[in-house]
Amino acid sequence: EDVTLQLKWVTQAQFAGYYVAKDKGFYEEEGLNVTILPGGPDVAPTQVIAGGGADVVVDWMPSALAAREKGLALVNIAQPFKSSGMQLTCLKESGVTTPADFKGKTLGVWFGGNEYPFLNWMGKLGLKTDGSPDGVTVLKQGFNVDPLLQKQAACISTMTYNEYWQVIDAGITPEQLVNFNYTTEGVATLEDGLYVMEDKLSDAAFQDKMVKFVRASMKGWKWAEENPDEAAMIVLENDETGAQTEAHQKRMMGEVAKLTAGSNGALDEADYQRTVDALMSGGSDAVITKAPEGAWTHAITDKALQ
Amino acid sequence: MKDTINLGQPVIAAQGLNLVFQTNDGPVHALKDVDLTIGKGEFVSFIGPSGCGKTTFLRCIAALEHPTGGSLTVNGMTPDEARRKRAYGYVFQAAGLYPWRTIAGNIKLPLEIMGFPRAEQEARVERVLDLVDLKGFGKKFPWQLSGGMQQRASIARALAFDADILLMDEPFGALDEIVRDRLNEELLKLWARTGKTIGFVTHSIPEAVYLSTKIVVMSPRPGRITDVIDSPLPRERPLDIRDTPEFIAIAHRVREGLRAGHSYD
Amino acid sequence: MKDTINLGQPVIAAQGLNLVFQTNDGPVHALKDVDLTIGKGEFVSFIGPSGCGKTTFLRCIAALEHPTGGSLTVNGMTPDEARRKRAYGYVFQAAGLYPWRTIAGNIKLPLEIMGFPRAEQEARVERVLDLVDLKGFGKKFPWQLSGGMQQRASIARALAFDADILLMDEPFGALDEIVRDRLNEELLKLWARTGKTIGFVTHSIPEAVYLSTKIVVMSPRPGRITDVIDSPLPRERPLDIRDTPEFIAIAHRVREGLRAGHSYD
Amino acid sequence: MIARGRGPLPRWLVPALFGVTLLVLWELVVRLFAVSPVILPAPSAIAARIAGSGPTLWADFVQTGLKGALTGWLIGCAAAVAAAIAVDRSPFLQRGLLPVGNFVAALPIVGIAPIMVMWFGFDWQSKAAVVVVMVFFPVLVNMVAGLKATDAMQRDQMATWHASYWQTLWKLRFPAALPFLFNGLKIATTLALIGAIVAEFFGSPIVGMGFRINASIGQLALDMIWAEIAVAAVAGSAFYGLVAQIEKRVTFWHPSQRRQ
Amino acid sequence: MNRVLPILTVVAAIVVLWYGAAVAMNRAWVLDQAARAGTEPPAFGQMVVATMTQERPVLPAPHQVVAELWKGVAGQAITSKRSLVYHGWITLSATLLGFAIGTAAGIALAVGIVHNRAMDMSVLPWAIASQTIPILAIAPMFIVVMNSMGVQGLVPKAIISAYLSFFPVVVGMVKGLRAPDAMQLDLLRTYNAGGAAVLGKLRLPASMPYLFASLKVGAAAALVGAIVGELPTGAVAGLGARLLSGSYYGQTIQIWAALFAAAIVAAGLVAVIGLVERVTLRRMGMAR
Ligand SMILES: Nc1ncnc2c1ncn2[C@@H]1O[C@H](COP(=O)(O)OP(=O)(O)OP(=O)(O)O)[C@@H](O)[C@H]1O
Ligand SMILES: Nc1ncnc2c1ncn2[C@@H]1O[C@H](COP(=O)(O)OP(=O)(O)OP(=O)(O)O)[C@@H](O)[C@H]1O
Ligand SMILES: Cc1ncc(C[n+]2csc(CCO)c2C)c(N)n1
Ligand SMILES: [Mg+2]
Ligand SMILES: [Mg+2]
Repeated sequence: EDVTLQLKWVTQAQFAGYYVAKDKGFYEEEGLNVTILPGGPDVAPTQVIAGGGADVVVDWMPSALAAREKGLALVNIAQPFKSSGMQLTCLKESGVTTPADFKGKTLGVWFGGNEYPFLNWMGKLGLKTDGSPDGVTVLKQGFNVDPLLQKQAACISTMTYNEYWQVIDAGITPEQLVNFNYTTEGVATLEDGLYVMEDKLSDAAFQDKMVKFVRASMKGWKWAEENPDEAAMIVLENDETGAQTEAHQKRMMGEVAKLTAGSNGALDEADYQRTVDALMSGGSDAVITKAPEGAWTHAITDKALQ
Repeated sequence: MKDTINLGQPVIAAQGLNLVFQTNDGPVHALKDVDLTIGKGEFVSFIGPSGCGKTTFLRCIAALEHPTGGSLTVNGMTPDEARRKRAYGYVFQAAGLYPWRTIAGNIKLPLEIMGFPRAEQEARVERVLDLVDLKGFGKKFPWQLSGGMQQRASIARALAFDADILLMDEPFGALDEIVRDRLNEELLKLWARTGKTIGFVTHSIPEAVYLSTKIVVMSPRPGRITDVIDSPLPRERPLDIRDTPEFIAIAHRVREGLRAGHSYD
Repeated sequence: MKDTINLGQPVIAAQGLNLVFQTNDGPVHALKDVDLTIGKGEFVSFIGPSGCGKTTFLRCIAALEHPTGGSLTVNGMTPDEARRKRAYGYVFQAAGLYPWRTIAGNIKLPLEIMGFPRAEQEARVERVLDLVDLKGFGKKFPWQLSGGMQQRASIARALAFDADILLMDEPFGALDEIVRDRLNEELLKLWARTGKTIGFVTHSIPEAVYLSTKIVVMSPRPGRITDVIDSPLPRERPLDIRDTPEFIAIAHRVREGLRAGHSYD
Repeated sequence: MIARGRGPLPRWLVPALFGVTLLVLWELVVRLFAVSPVILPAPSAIAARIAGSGPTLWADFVQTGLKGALTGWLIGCAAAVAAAIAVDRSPFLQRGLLPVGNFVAALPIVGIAPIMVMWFGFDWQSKAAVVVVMVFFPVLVNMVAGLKATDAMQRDQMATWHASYWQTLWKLRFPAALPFLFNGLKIATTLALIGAIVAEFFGSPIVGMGFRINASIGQLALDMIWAEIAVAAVAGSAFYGLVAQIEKRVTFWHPSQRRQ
Repeated sequence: MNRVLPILTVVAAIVVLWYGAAVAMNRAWVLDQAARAGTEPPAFGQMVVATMTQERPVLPAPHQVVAELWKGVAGQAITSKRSLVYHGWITLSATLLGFAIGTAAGIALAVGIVHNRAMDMSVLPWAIASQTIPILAIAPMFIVVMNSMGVQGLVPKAIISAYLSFFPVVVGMVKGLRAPDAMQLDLLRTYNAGGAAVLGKLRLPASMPYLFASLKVGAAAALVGAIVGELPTGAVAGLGARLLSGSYYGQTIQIWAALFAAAIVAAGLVAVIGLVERVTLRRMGMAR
């Protein structure tokens, strides 16, 4: 049975579980032939699945829920990432020490569906993001951490497992930085989850296939958590660009393991509710306007994890 | 054979022909009320001051220019239909050789287009190159030739295929007297042999008189025909016919016509 | 004033001049061992069969072509130095007008380059347009003119500024007899008035004899000088000088020279 | 052959008709097959979006079209013409600079954009810089070819008048190069807009056509993406048309402009 | 020697300027780091060294780029994923296919436009409009659609590449095919030459200078197209992928090396076209 998985980003340890499952034959054991499509800056998983380019995608919940409200019926079938790895990293010398200092500063943000957690947070802080005087200036951040190094922004978005370390690698010490973690700030939203199209789920054969897929994937994730270095090497082998480095992937794997720890793959309803509440709290700027119905299911994980 | 040889129907018949060019500073009346009938097998020379419309008239016949008034037929058809029947061989006032083709290649061009077999093409190229005294220059490119040689190549090109109507716009302008005499003779021979109808623009009065059965004198602003002289000379014309009194008389009449055209403006 | 007028030093002195073009199918010997001296204020005509090297020789004088052998000086300098002193007015065999400029614009071009004041430019354009009978055509673009008119525009352009040496390559080839006569007279007047040195290519024997103080007869393959005829005619030349016995004698000698050149190959 | 149907009307009528047909077909397909608006929105939806988001679209256009693309186009084209002349001026440079110039031929925007953002910041200056790099080569190549496009006799004439290099350039070679130059300029107009939009993918303020497209992908607001694409198409075509119109005026003498 | 010396001179001049710029542009970081560490800014000599050995320089020094290039080209087996030759070939193959399609389509369209009044009026405006659509915006949609139709790999990339390269060819060739002057056309009219003959014997030969200028631009555009086309396929391989991953990890030197690799490929293509141009023009007697 063929399954196509669309990742949210390029091949890296963030997606180690899937590569491990493929490499270690977990998918094969389930009788699946899985194709993993790496993502990239201009690949929106929602768009790919809407166009029929994939059976299942890795996406962040804010973007998936927003798409659902737009009429693209995505359903979360599993949630390998328990906690959020997103943070706002600032240079101390820019004068930011608490969220109260954001006003008037320039902040780097990822767009393309990744901006929702940030917008939501700013909404909570009561800071305007549209460039009005007593708000913050938002930059659409590129792919890298240069804006911080070049001091084009006071703070930039980073992931605990990736960009943060790039800042460190560039020669800035942790003491020179201030990190605002979304979880600590109480604005965390769910990150990498597995999503499929709702209408397909009514097909028993597809359901069955997804059960096998999730089971094998979670097996992969747990293996990766236990053997982070080997998992990183597997990722490295699968990176066709040849640009990833061993050290970076091993470290990333270590950090990612912290985020997947505590998830068996099943979506925690409380986490889901927290995410929905957060996304709806923005008032007129709210990411979603009404509580979604049927945006997740335990049907797959229930069967997969028994 | 003798003089007025309007055998059969007219090949070219112009009636009340007018052509006005619209230019950035007003209209130019290039041809005004031109009436002319040319019979089959005639050799007609056009002579007249610079800018009087000789080229324009030839271009009208060849359907390269469209008259703005009057009627013009060629073999009873519109010029455009005649053009489609490949009735014309045209020697332009400037040589107009394609720079990317050798001399032989340029001469071959119409032959290729008209679908002559390859061997025939070669043979014809050789023949006309010889005719215009350019043997051995076939492989040169146009810019490697002198002005007069280019002009001869362009004449060769028009003679390489057998058009019924030959239109030649000052073909011998850039040639010396001796070559010119030789080519005049060759042209007459060709004409006698093939019975082509020839329209010929020249500035040389002796040349016009020597070659033509009919001489059309034109005058400018607006371009019109001021005199049409039917030549009483016999068809067979040795070069020394140019010293006969008839010849000198016609030449005189042409010169007077030309002078009149000039004094006009 | 009378005949041989080699006043002062020679303006143009060629000695053992050779020019070989390398072409795709072998070398072409365009000029072979050419010796010629032209004094200040002379009017020298070049005559010879098509392809004998007249244009090439003129181009050598104007430093547009570089001889492969022999020596050539202009006013005691190399041709290139003379060119840099703007010693030349050159009328090319083809008109070569710039299509993006009007006729007046084309004539103004060398004046702009030589830095004439604007008012003076206008005045000169008017004057030379009148001289070549193109009054009123200043605002037209080249493609709106007949072949002869373009040629006249190109003559006007070379006459618009005062070069010491005027090189003219068949300037009157595309003109009718009457205009030609008129321009011949004008040219003689200009020459008499300014004392320019003129090199003039023509295919017309009477024209050569009528205009020149010296006639150079050339012959082709390889191009060389076969005869240099110093004209005994007076400097003052009414048109009817063409009927005098001296005139006819010179014309005869030129014709013989030409013929010899032709029979050569 | 000259006058047939040459009024100003048919010139735009035919493509317009073609376009309208295309739009109607598109609308029909979307409606008949009930294509999801997150895959392909209907033209009517796009039109509604355009009508409803005028100020946003305008602000984006000013940022990307005018500040980014136009500035970059002007600088890039001027630089390319200058470089072509420099190359032409000295045979030494001709042999040295041209190969190096060819080297910049295809500096891919994907690589250039992040560097420019790093050098010139997030705002339009970095987009203009990307556009400069993008338009440089087409204009250079065409200008170099154009400067060679004079014929020997025209050059000889200039030589007999002993025209200086600059006089020859200005009075002969530049006019003769114009038909080529305008080809380069026209190609550059479309490249400029693409370049400015694409460069915004690599970092930008939160205004601009590329930003909007990128942000809208995440929101699956395909009507907005298509609205921006429509603006880009209209603005780009208008810009191209303007340059073509100027070309028509200044190269009126070229055979390609005289009706054949 | 005659050909090499000028290139060397220009390159040398650029390298000198470049080193200067590298020092100037990378200085800020050295100063910042010193300030952050609370130490004195380094003296000039040390400063120069410091600006040329950074891992994430604003402008890498030439030798850094060359070293990276060398590592990418000669440092590994050419089949390795870390080899620039491997990635270069992937991009080049899409470029060549795209360029071939684009050139063929461009010439065909130009011929149609010149010979057919209806096409003249309807095609060009749409060709222009097509070029104003930001590719990076529609490329993902396009790839998704192609993917669902089962077309993968080289072809979608080549199509994007062709889409970019056909336009310069159309514009150039329309002008080139219309370049013959009135007399040259009139000559063929007197022969009543058909459209094919006018095209083959006059318009095409006369358009050669335009064609080659267009081809050079088209080849460069094809390369850009191929690289852009690599992004939405997940940027798995090719120079575009290298550029992107370099950019993603802030590895400026890697970006520059990939940029140079792309530029070398482009310059190679342009040089090949230039060579064909010279040979063709010589055979046509036009190289004087
Ligand atoms: N650029 C060139 N390359 C090769 N051969 C050339 C070149 N220019 C002229 N020739 C040759 O040199 C010879 C002399 O040419 P030139 O133009 O001087 O003749 P000409 O006397 O002016 O003839 P015409 O009266 O026909 O103009 C000819 O045989 C011609 O083929
Ligand atoms: N394309 C054009 N546009 C505008 N006016 C033109 C055009 N072609 C010719 N003319 C004008 O028409 C008139 C006649 O030109 P034509 O070429 O027929 O003269 P011609 O008798 O051949 O002269 P020549 O002996 O000088 O070649 C001239 O006044 C010329 O200016
Ligand atoms: C243009 C751009 N858009 C989005 C992201 C965000 N993103 C996609 S996957 C992922 C996980 C961390 O690597 C993150 C943060 C980015 N980096 N660059
Ligand atoms: Mg004429
Ligand atoms: Mg000559």
